[in-house]
Amino acid sequence: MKEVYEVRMHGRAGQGAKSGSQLLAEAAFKEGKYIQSFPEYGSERRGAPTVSYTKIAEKVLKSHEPIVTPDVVMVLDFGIMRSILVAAGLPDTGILIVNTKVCSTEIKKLAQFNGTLYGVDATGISLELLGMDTPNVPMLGALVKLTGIVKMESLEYVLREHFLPKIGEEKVQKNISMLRRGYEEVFK
Amino acid sequence: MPTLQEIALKTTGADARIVSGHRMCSGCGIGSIVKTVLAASDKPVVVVSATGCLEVVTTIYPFTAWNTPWMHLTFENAASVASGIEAAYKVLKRRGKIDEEVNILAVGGDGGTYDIGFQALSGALERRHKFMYLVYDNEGYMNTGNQRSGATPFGANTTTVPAGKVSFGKPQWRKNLVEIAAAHRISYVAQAAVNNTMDLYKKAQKGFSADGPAVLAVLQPCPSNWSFDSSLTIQYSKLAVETNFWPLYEIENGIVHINTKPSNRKPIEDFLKGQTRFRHLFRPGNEHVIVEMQKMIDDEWARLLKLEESGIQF
Amino acid sequence: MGVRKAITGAQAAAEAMRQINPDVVVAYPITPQTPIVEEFAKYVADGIVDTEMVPVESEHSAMSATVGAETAGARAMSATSSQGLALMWEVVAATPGLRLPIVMSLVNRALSAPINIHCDHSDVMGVTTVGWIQIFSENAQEVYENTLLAIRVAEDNRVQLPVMVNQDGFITSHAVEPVEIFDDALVQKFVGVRSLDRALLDVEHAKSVGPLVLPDYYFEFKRAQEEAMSKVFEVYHEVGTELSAITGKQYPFFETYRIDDAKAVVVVLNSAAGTAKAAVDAMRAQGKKVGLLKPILFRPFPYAEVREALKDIPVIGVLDRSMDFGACAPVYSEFRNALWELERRPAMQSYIYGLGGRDIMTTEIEAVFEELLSGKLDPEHQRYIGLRG
Amino acid sequence: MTERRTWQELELGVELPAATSLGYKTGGWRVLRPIFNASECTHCMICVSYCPDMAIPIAKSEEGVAGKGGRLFKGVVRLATNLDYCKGCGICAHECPSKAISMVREEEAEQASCKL
Repeated sequence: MKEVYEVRMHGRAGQGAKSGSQLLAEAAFKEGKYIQSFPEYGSERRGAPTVSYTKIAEKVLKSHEPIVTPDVVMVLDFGIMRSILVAAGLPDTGILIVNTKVCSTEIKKLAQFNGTLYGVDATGISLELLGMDTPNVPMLGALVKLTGIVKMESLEYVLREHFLPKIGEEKVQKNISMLRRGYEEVFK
Repeated sequence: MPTLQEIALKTTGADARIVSGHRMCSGCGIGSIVKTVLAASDKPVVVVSATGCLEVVTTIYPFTAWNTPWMHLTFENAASVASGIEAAYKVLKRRGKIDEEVNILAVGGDGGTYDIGFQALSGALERRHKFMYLVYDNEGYMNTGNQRSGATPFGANTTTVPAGKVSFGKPQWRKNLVEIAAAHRISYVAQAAVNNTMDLYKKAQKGFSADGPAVLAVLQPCPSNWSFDSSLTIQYSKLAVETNFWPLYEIENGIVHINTKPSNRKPIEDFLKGQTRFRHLFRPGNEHVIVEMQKMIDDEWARLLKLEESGIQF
Repeated sequence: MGVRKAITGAQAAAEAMRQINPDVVVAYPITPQTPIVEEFAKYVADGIVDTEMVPVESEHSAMSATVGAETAGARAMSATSSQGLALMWEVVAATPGLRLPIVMSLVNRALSAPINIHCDHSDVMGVTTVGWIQIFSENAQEVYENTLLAIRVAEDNRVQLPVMVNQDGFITSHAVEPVEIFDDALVQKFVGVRSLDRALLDVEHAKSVGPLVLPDYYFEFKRAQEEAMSKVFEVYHEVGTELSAITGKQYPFFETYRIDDAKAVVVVLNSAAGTAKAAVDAMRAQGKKVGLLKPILFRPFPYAEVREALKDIPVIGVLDRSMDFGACAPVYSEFRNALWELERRPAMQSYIYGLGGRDIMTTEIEAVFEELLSGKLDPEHQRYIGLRG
Repeated sequence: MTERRTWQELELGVELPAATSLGYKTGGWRVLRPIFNASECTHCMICVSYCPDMAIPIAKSEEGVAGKGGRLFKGVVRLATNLDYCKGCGICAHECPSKAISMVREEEAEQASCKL
């Protein structure tokens, strides 16, 4: 593993980029890693573009700078790629995961990315299971499948820990299903 | 009285005083409220915004959605800033430095009005500056994520007074800003809601043409923090009126007039349902909160009817 | 030549405001600023000025409405003291960023707690970092002239920043002294009228003032604000030269008094500088070579000029009328900063005096000079003048 | 992604010329897209008056446009939604008394329009 593994999530306020990056960090923390998770604070409105960062390392993270050369970029909203260069700083060896039904060349063109593109219909999964568009959880499942950066059990654990008091057991189960579906259904 | 078509012409296109490209949440009605109020002025409007949702989303440098003179200073002083603008307007006219007639509009959310801006508002009303104060009331500090304000209703779950094992949320009823404003003996105070465009427009017209200051309080259901689907903003506003949670009325030269009297008052549950901030009220053990809320709404409504009937000057 | 009147410092500020006849004055009364507001309100009531005066409900609203009026296009003024300044702090801090050339009288008074209505500089020293130009006045005459000067410096296109004109509470504001008031017509020609170039009420050119600025631009705005501050020196000099044509006085960044061959110099602001001059005279009469430096323009601070003026002085005592608890006193800090670059740095001693209106006597300043000349200094600690225990 | 100005290039004070937000396209925020069915529209202006994003353009039409029931509607008429600014909140669709607007997933709408 790289000294610091860096994941950048692009989404829209309300889609859960911030909580997604936090869940990922906490799962890694549970596995004994050093972590940082922080969003870029603007004046987020439901629907406005947001970006959130997760750093995972084997040693103490001292720097508080944002991620400029990520290992993975996750795009929670297809449309965001029209206004933001999501793959900025992502090397061709890096991983781009987009919430989409199909991996078209159009997406690679929009993202200006030459490496391997992965897709997962996270909106579809979340609408189907939860009836709401919260793509962050299925996207995390896809990330685990592709990188193994954290274990599924760790993510399931922190999901439960976070959401049980807020949304109850039934919805926690649905979120875990969403996570697994994302893991299973990610495609090239 | 203009038609919806004529209002539409004033709120859309090149002459509109607030334009597209603002970053309000999807489904936020503040845009509809502000464009309608601005359209109701027959003179150019100079606007001062308190810090809050409207200010933040309309002017993220280098973008501004305002197509009319606009300024922002801080959170609690929109009414004082308007006082200064009005003083400048009077003296610059008197001294022949400017000749155009204008209306002055101060806008704040409920935090900037009921709470931190309350003293400035009261001072400006007492001094009789000629301006209209518009409060878009989304019943809490929604710009920063649902903290309690003096306008938050009884029973609501907020982040600073959360519902919990021993709390049902906010234990106090909101303050009555309309009556407090009217107690300054100003000539026009009104309560409106985003769902009734014509009513809102008429009230804004009256406010702009009032002799002295006017206050217009408009309910603005917040899709993000009341947590309902963004398409339902107008529906929740309608329900607030139909349950008498938010009556549409005005106090003109001290005389109370109720604009809409729901023929079949809906139960308050109809308004509460589907809003995350009231979800806990439907759990066992909290039944009394809804009962109490209903009683308060009914009592207030009865009181308002009596005020209207009496014809006594407020 | 003007007319000599026996008036207080507060009245002198009001006299300047009468001649300026600003478009708008917004103020809330607070001891010891109140007589400025009262005096000016009387001018309004008698039709001597046709200013729009707004008697607001608090100092926070005073500065808010002043900013509203100034943004609208008016020339707007205000006045306050101590707790009033503290209450309006938020808006005071917002004003320079909007580049609004507001001129405000500040009648210096101690800050609570404990509550105290008398003079010290703890009010003004709490706002020296927010971007207002700060001018200090030794007496009523200087209050009057500095107020006129301030209007023109503030509104100059190279500057467009607010100015506080300071005077000592009670000592200056309430003491009657002879003040020469210059010809109305000449003064009015000098102050002119404020341009409407940036007026919000110019509805033909609608603009948005005071938007939200995120990390992508905020820093640049602050750098531009600093640039405006750096232009103050040349503008102050030019405007001062113009005012000299009316008054016959000079308008330096600071005043030096008998320092040419001085072996020890005291630095002190406002009214105590007058007392220090009397002490210098008494010491000089005894053949002791001492002098005074009285800062006038404190923000921006004229570091280079101060360094040049003090480069040959072996011992300097700086007298502060406020403290920076747990750190060096504010005026002392600036002079230490200014003199750091010197090859032969002087010995320096920090003194605190006069808090909460404690009197400062000529004899006490003479004792300071004796101490400085004796070389018995303690640079690690500040000393206290007139303190028991 | 426009070039950002240096501090020397900023305007005096923190001031902006009017209506610059027209250069900020909020249409990209949409998850759902309103599909306007002109043949069901009565041009009542309810959607226009509610639209919080001023994203429904209108025009004065003397010759009139065909709307609900094949009727010709003259005067102020609504045009197709301006997708540059529409955030897809769905208020128009929900409030339309004639059900002339439906909301579809943006990605599907885009693919459908590509096929067309």
